[in-house]
Amino acid sequence: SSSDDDKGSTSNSNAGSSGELKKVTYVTAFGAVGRDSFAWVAKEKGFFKDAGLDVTIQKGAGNAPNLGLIKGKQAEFAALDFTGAEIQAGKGAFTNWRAIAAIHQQTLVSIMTTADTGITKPTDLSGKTVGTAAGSVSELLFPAYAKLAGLDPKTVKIQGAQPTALNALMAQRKVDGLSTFLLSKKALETASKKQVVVLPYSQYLSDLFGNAIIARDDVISSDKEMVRKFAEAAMKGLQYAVDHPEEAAEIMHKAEPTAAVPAAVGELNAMKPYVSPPNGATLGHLDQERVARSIAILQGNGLMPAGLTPDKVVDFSFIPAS
Amino acid sequence: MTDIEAGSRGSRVWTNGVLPTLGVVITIAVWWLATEVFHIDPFYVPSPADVVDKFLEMPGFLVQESWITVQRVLIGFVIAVAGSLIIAVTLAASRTVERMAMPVLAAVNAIPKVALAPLLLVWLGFGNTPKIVMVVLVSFFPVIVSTMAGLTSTPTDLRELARSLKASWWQTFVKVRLKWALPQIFVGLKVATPLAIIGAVIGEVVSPDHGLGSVIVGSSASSDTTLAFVALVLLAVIGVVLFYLVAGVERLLVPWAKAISS
Amino acid sequence: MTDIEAGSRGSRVWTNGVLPTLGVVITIAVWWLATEVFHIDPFYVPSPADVVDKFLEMPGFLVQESWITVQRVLIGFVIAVAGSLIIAVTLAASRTVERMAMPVLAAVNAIPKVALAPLLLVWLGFGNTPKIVMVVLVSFFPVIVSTMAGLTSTPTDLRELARSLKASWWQTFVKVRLKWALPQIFVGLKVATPLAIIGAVIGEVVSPDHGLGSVIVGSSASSDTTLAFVALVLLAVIGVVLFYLVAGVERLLVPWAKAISS
Amino acid sequence: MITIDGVSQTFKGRSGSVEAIRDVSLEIGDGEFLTVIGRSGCGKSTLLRMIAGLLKPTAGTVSVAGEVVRTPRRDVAMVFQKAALLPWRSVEDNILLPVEIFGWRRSEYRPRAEHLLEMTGLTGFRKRLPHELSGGMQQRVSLCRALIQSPKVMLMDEPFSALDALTREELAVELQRIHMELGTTIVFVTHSIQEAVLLADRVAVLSSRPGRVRRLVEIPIPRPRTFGHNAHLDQVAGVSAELHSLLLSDDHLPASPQKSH
Amino acid sequence: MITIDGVSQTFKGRSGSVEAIRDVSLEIGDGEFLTVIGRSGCGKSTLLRMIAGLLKPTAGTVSVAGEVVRTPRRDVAMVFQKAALLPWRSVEDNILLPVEIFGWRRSEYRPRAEHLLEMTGLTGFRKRLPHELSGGMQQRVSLCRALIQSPKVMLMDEPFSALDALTREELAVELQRIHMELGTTIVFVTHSIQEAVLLADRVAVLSSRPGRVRRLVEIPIPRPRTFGHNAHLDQVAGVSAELHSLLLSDDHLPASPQKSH
Ligand SMILES: Nc1ncnc2c1ncn2[C@@H]1O[C@H](COP(=O)(O)OP(=O)(O)OP(=O)(O)O)[C@@H](O)[C@H]1O
Ligand SMILES: Nc1ncnc2c1ncn2[C@@H]1O[C@H](COP(=O)(O)OP(=O)(O)OP(=O)(O)O)[C@@H](O)[C@H]1O
Ligand SMILES: [Mg+2]
Ligand SMILES: [Mg+2]
Repeated sequence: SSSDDDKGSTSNSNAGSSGELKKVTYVTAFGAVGRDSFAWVAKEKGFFKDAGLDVTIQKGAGNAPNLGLIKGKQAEFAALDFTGAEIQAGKGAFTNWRAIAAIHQQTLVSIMTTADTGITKPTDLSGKTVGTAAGSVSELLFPAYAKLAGLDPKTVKIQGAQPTALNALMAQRKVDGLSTFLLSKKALETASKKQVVVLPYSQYLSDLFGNAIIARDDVISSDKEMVRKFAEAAMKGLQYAVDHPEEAAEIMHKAEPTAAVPAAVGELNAMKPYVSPPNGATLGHLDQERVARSIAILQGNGLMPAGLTPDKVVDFSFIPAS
Repeated sequence: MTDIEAGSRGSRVWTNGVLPTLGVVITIAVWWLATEVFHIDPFYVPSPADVVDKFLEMPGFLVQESWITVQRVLIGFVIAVAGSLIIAVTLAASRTVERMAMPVLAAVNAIPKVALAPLLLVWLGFGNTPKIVMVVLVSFFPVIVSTMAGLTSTPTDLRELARSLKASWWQTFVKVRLKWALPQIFVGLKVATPLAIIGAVIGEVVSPDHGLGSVIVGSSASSDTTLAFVALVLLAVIGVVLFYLVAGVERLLVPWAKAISS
Repeated sequence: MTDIEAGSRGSRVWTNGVLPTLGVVITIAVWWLATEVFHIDPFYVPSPADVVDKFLEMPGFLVQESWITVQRVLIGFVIAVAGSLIIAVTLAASRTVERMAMPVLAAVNAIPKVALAPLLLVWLGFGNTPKIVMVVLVSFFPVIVSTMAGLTSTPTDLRELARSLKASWWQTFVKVRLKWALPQIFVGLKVATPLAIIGAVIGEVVSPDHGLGSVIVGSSASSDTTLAFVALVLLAVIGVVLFYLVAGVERLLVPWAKAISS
Repeated sequence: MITIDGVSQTFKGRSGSVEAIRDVSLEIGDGEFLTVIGRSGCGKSTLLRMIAGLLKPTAGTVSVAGEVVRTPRRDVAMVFQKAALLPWRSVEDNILLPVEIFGWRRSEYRPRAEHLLEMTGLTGFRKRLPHELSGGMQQRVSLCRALIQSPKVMLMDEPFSALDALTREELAVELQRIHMELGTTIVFVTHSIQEAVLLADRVAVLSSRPGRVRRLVEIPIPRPRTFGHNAHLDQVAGVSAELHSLLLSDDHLPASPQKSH
Repeated sequence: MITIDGVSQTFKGRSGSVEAIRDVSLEIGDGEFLTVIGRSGCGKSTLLRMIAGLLKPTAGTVSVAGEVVRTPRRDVAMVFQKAALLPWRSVEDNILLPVEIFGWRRSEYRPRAEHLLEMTGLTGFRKRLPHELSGGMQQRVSLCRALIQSPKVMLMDEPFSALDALTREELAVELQRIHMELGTTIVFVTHSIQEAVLLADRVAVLSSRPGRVRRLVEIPIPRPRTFGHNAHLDQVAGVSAELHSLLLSDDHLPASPQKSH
């Protein structure tokens, strides 16, 4: 999709090295939205090219398809929800990948509701209906979250629905709250025209990561240097994107006209706090301890069998030391 | 191409019982072989044995969910068929109405129904209604198109006969045109049946509460491909059964159609 | 019910041009009125004006994406039709094959294709192929069923004529059976056209690179309902155009069908 | 009973138009038996369809019982040139179709249907479907279907064409009986000059395309007339010869359709 | 040329079976003109279909030119009782259908088609579709379609039934000419005794259902024979009367189909 633009920029700035550019395919987490805009930024700003890469950006369609694309060797790199990917790896479904950088240090899954429901804390959800994308990570994580937040998950009715229907359901008060990514807050505000209350899961599940960039393991073993360069370039792009949200949004909009600029800017601003690692570690850092704890949480809540170890989902050799 | 009809009892059992079973068995065998020979990852395509094992883990539950889906399919299908027949008759009766309505129907039909899911959910909520509406939305068009084609293909001599008897519109319709159209209507019904099933599944994926669609959603949540395949196989079984049910009704209602053609 | 054909130029323009336009205009008017009168939130259903405005924000891009979808639809549709015709002919030629294959086809057809999307992605990756495969998967069945119905409905006297001339199987097929089946095949084609469009969109939603399906994905990712509606309207337009294209080809190929029926 | 007044019919088709009937005027009396002869393609069926109200004349009017015919009438029954049987109905049900459509009681008419079947030699085929019948048998079914209506006017388009000489004669006798008993007005198209003469009060000879009434011949033989070797053999032979030469004096087979505009 | 040896045909249907033909044996010589008469439904078409190889006899065999008939042969042409025209083909294209199917060159046969059209009075209708023709015109097209094949054997099932007396006579003359010129063996089913006598070398009279050969009548009138008022009028009348009484001596119209098992 973006390879045409790519050719253009190649010939403009760095014609000499164009012959050596290595072609790789990267799949975004979901379509072209704010949280994924950094890929286009890295490409447009020449970060990938500087790393010797000619990156084709493909729009993803969620965890399962993205993991499928990695498994089917249709792509070298992908972004996806790390927690969901951990669960799938834990179940032995997809194992030919390792995370190489974190996009969001914390899970973005949150309870969202409108102010008029009077729900301000997790325990208010008791006896209420929560809508969630059927089969999503947020649905899977809800019991764990509820328990930690002192709420009996059995007292909450979980209503699965198609993701695109969630905001409408909330706005129409067909449900009392949503369990979804907090990045859709702005969209929910637009839909409901009400103040939106956000209760992030990360408040109780602070060890879970949000999105991460993964690489195929055979790519890692065959060209470690390239993978490292890719991760670095992507993180450079991420940094640039959160620092210049408007520009990032414009860059993405140029490549993908359906991506609305204001929405992307809103997302980038909303995700900024989640991007920087704690303790001043470099961007993209994946803490081995936290990964281990996140696995423990998922196993402890019966979301996957025991046996997964952090090194099976993360290649820590790419993680910049803190 | 032979003149002698294969009419004996034995050959009937052969053609209507053994051969279809054979076809299904061969398909399953090929599937099995493929998974074995090409070492297809069971995560993508589990072997038939895995699927059977999975089914036997929770047969009661799966049968119950299947039944829920079947009910939705049937209700929606009946509504769709009834509605389509009425619409088709109206369109076939008035050229003006037909010319005005047909593009709208074609347009509505070309819209991917999944995209309407949010609307359906917001307006109809959860439960059976949105699924049934989905079934209707997905399966009405083939019945309309085929019924109209059938109704407008009455041979001139039969139409003249009805006219010469001064049969009322309704009499002509029931005794001549509809009867004549039946074989073609059944083409529409046969095409609509699987669509109805898919419609129900779409509905159940959009607002998963029960049914095989929600089993598929659940299985994808837990990356349980085998369970998803169990659901798909059950849907396929439902598809075949409903298809042959429709074909059976056709045999009952239009035995003469075979006789006047070869 | 009149004998006198409405054959004058003016009335042709009326029935084939003015009436359909009128139908579309009425639909849009009702849509508009509904959004105005019931104060429907544009988040759910934007007004036609909003949709037009949105379209005019990026007409070039949208037309280009539509064109990509159309290409996929057309390629897939042609493949599906060609394949279906071959399959239908095979099935119509041999009762044994028909009895064996039909349940398998009915089963395959009843499986929701979206559930197969991940498989397609793994095997076929990005680009046009998975979308075209989806188009084929979604639209083959109606053509098979209707073609088979058409091929097996040749009147006995025409079949006997061909036999008495000792026409080869192929001659009988081309000169008699296929010709006779054409009106019914076109029923299948008309039903398959919108399905092909939906198939392309499903493919594009599953691996969104280009096309209106990916516009829908993009719009839902940024909660831009109006953009989604623009895509839906464009799909509807494509649906209508393709439907009438098929109907036009039908008129060209089977002008006689109308003449021998009323 | 039937007044045909300056009736014309021109068919417009893709490849030019065909003038089938030109300016035909005829007066058919109540209870009259009129036979129509004329060369193949001269417009006999077209004329009948116009009388039946199935086809609007492009010029002129047809009246039946004083009323201008615009749509078909229930007291006019038509026997089509092709049998036009409903393929899904058994022989008996095909015959009872008019009964059903007129809203009469089937049970009341079943004996009559039975009788007609017997008369036409179809008794054993009551429950068969049309495709199991021979051509002549189908034609007889279609005849029964018209007879069961006991119509005031019967328009018969070559009703005996597929029947053997004997069946033809037997049915002709029956038809005369019905004609006389019920006073039915009958317009009967045939290609058999002998049949035309033996059945008719008057014979209308149509010229070849465009069909015009070439001659109206009175047949003053008393009824009931028997076929074969009857008393009026000479008279019949004479009229037959006359009709034959009338047809003959027409041009050779008409070659091309009249292309108007 | 054609040997029919102990042929029977029983149709099995839902409502019992019908014995259409029982044990018919016939020897038809090379170049012979055989006409077949018999009551409607007695199995004439069935017999023709068996000779044509369209229907397998339930007992007995048919041989043409020494070979047992199992499938249709290209040197045998059939004129069906129903016109069986392809509704999407123009008159000319319908006539040229056998030419196409036999892989002959259309251009070579177009003049012949033209000639046949002229002979049957259809010239102006070359480009019309069958539904624009009258019943008799359709029948003539179907006749032309058989004639264009110049077959060795021609099986004709009431080919003139929808034609007027004159056209009938003209075409009968043509048919005799073709028969004599090309030495075509012709089996000709008709309901007209006069036609049967005037065309045939021999007339086969079938009994009513189940059809058996009731009598074979030789017609020793020298050819070419003319119709109407010819020299052998007496002879013709005599044979006609004989045939008539043969048919008559048969039972009344057969009532019910033979129900075997
Ligand atoms: N396909 C069929 N199925 C069942 N019965 C049939 C079939 N075809 C013919 N028959 C029966 O066989 C008998 C002979 O039919 P056939 O058509 O040979 O008669 P025919 O002598 O040609 O009569 P006609 O002069 O009326 O054309 C009839 O009683 C008919 O009912
Ligand atoms: N529907 C039609 N469209 C065009 N032309 C027609 C149509 N019906 C009849 N004709 C033409 O009108 C003329 C008269 O046809 P009609 O059927 O009345 O003849 P007919 O006298 O009944 O002949 P036949 O004795 O062969 O049945 C024919 O030349 C025919 O081609
Ligand atoms: Mg006629
Ligand atoms: Mg016959």
